[in-house]
Amino acid sequence: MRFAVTIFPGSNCDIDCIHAVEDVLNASVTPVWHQESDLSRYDAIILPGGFSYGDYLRTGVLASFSPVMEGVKKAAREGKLVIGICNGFQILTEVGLLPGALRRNSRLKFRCNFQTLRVENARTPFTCDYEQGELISIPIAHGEGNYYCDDATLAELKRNNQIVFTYAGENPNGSVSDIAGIINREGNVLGMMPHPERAILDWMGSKDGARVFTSMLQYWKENCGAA
Amino acid sequence: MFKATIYVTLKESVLDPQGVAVRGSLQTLGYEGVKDVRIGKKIEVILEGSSREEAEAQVKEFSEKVLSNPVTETFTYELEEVVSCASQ
Amino acid sequence: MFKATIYVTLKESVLDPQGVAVRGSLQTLGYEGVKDVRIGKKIEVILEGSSREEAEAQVKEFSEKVLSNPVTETFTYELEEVVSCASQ
Amino acid sequence: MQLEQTVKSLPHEPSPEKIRDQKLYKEMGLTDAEYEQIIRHLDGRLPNWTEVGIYSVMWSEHCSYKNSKTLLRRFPTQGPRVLQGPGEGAGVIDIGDNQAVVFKIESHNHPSAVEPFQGAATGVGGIIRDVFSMGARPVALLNSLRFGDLKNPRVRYLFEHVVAGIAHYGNCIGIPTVGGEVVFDSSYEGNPLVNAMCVGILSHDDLQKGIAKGVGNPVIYVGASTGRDGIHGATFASEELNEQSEEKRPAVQVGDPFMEKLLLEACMEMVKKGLLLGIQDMGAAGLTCSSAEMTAKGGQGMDLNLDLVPQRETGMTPYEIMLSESQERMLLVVEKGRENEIKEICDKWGLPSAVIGHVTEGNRYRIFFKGELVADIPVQTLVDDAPCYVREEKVPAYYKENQEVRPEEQVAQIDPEEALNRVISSVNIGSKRWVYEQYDHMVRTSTAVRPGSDAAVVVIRGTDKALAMSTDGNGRYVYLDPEQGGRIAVAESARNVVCAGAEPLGITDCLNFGNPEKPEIYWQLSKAIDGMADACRALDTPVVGGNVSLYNETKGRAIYPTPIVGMVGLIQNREHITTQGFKNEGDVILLLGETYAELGGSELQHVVTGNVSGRPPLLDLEKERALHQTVLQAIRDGRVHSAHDLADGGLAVALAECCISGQKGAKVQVETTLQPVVHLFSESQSRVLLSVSAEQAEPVMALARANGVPCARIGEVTGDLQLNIEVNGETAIHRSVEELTKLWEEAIPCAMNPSSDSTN
Ligand SMILES: Nc1ncnc2c1ncn2[C@@H]1O[C@H](COP(=O)(O)OP(=O)(O)O)[C@@H](O)[C@H]1O
Ligand SMILES: [Mg+2]
Repeated sequence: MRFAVTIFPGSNCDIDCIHAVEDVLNASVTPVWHQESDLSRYDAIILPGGFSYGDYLRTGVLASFSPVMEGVKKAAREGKLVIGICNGFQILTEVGLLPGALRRNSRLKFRCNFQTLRVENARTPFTCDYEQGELISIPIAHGEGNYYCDDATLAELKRNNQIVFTYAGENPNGSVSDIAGIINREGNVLGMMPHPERAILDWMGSKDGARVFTSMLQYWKENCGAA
Repeated sequence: MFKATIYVTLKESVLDPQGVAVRGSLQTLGYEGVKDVRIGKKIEVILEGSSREEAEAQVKEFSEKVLSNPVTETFTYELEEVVSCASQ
Repeated sequence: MFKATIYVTLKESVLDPQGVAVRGSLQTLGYEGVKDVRIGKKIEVILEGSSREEAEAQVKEFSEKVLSNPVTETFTYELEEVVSCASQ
Repeated sequence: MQLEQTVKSLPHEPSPEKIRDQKLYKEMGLTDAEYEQIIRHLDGRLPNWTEVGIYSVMWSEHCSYKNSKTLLRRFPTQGPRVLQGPGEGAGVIDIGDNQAVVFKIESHNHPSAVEPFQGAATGVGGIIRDVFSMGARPVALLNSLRFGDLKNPRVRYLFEHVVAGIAHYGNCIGIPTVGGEVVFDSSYEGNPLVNAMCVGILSHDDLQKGIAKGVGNPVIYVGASTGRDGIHGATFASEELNEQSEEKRPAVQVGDPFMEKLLLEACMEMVKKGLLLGIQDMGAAGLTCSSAEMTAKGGQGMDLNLDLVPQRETGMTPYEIMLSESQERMLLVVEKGRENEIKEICDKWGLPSAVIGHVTEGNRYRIFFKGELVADIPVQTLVDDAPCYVREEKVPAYYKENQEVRPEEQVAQIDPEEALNRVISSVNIGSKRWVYEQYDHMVRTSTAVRPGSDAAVVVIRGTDKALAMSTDGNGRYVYLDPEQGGRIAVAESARNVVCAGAEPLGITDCLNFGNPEKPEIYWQLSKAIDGMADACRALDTPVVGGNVSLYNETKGRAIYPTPIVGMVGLIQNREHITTQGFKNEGDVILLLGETYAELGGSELQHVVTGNVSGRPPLLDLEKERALHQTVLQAIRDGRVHSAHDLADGGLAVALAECCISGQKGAKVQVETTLQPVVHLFSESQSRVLLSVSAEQAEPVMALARANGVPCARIGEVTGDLQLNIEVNGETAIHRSVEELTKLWEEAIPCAMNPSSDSTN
């Protein structure tokens, strides 16, 4: 399975995502500069966290116009796996691959800590290695993770089981329905604020994030992988 | 040369935590008459354009596509012609 | 009831990294006519006050003390009387 | 004699004669004698406005260390592992495998006092540039902060915005902020301290220097364009704060961490490609300081053409361009012919870049503007020949008076449990989560020990190694006795990294003091340096870099003299990483070191009397060294489950912290001839708490005996979440860990939200 990690000016979790793919899956992973638009060689695309374009104007907005996003949109249409983590999630909403928007944390402060999440949908390509309803511990680190959508969209997310992760216990940012991560209707584009790549080895304090990556590999093997 | 001023504000239905925080601190500081605060952006763009129509079309387009997010925000703009402009 | 609109902008000599980044993006998106972008705030405050004078004095005061940072920003404001106001 | 162009004065600027007659140089912080000196350096020619500006910033305390240089020579700066001592952007210490650690601390006190958010943010940006200009990849940030009393709303504003500014910069650029310290004391009321430290990792072959050499080689400007921001920041940082400081506010710059991220990545690419001959950050005194220092170091001359400098404002004068402290800029010297390779990298990252001059033969530092020569200075007079002052020292009256004070009598009436409640809920001892939760401390996925333990630990990918790091400095101790306080600052930071399982490698220091022209202040500075230097020698931790921040005064009142020590230690094997929290029920608690009646400058004294007085704890460097050897050996032998040094708040607080961090209880019995409260809250130095499994207790005690370190078995870890301390057979403290945790965690949030708390 071949992974791509997109790099925008200001991305800073790109290297962490690359390491996570290497450490957890020992799979091939390629950094892709924001000016490339051909992603046809890859089976899965990771939009990493960070502060693309300094988070200026609105988080994710300036990156959403990069050439590489054309490639991401195409990959998404073709049913390839796309995951946006933190800033990557923000970019996916700005570009319209996921509904809603991420707004400033309700307490107006950046927040970094381990957070308990509930796996609300363990039947996605990104969560099939988790148990339905399982509680996991993964760090967050964001100032704008407050997920917002209107009531109609929320109802639809619920109806289609598109809410994948919620904050169990304290909601750190004021997001509607405690949403921490959502998936598109087709089920191949995931956005999440917590950082699974920061919880993959024992010394990191939790290994619960590793299964986001193993899930993707497993799904790919079962559905697309010839090898 | 034109100067466009774009005001991007949150939709009525969207809570503005920053506005709420500012209202709170104004009230604690003794400005008890303050009932509501909403915070938006004021974006000034200097642009060249051969005509007012062309400039206006551009401003409308990039305000909608880039400067505001339709999920949470709305915008208005003003456009004026400016004679000379010092900025490079 | 009054509605004050306060515009807070960066002083001329103060770097506006946000504006610079937005200008760059607009230019790459094909809006090559864009020469300069500066980003400020628009703050709407609904306040009660017995008179226009009193309201204006308050607005001036808290704009200076709270809403803007005199080190880097300047502000202007507009004040209008509003008849009724839906906000709580 | 070669054809000489004459130096021009620009029409709208004060003429050289006017500068002399009206003593305009004084406004820039130069004295009459210094001005006379400049004229001698220029062979009798009167300097023009630009030249006076250049001299004034180069000779400011911030750039020239004129008041501290002679004292700083007392520091040991050499060691077998030191690859680069003081004098470059940052110090460099070998850590084996062709790798080195690069680190430096710097103050941004004055800018943060007038504009806390941007002041703190740009402080972080500056220190990061210092580290990557050495060719190192920055891997961690720390910060050391001092504020006044949080009851004052202005102090709350400063604290809130300083923390937000640090968070803004570090989070955005993607370097984890892994540690630091915050202390509140009214002595910092009008003059907060904001010291930022950056740690990087380097391959030996990538080591860079700030040097300009090779006649004809181009000088290249990279990064943000120049504006009028921060003109005279270096001079500003070298003055006392007063009402006029508010008017100097344009001196505050706005940081752009996004730009710096691009600059960082571009420079890393240039380093990896081996393109650079010299590189230096444009920090304090901007283009002037970087280009002059590089030129002086290279022993050559330089011509700069200011018309080529990227500018974001129109109509800037040479004076303004030379003195601007716009952020996120680097100055490079490369081999002639490689300009395009640099430009390609800059273009890829979307960074402005321009060739603005070249290295010349001789020693002239020449500035051209619109075809005119506007400055022509023998470059070594800016750097090597800067003035240097040895000031008068005088023992302050308070120091003599303090001889008589008996702090243990001041606290004798307090019940130990009451004392613990008050100390644990003081903002100085209480949890700093409110602060570090705003910092991304995990980005780069290498943070093995997050904030909340003695030292932070960052692993080095691809090796078994890790780095432990800590910043420490106790201004109260230094105030009460600068020499002891200086020793303690070094010893405590070393102890912190030792407790994490690391061997201390070296330090960087930031000397935050008052006005050195006052003899009592100069005495504090001189004695503190003596103490620090002693400790560095005894603990084998050379000083590889640092920063001096003087004139930290408001309305004539100085802050507590506050040297901050940034220590880095090497953990050979990740397995040795140790944290402070108790781990297992049934583990034995060992106390290493001795306890005396030492409460001068202690947190308990401060909480009880609202002040500090007396003498601080004494530090015996031999004992300290033996303690470190013992703890480190025990950890490396795999015998230790937790280690925590005893610092502010003494034994009682250390035990409480071990319980809180590990969410365990402890049952402790101590025997002492001191009063219980004195014993439990004394801040005697050279003490560490270990918890070990029952089988390991005896071997560790034997190791301690062999090293001559007193070691007592004082109790055990329990699962019941109660902290129970008996002194001489009687219960002195019995508190639930849950309650203690709450008091400790709420301290800062409560203080920041005073409306919810009406007591005191
Ligand atoms: N300004 C800060 N930034 C980041 N972490 C901090 C800051 N202040 C304190 N911390 C963290 O909180 C913990 C406790 O700090 P402190 O009580 O000063 O420790 P110690 O006394 O052992 O030096 C440490 O892990 C420290 O790194
Ligand atoms: Mg400690």
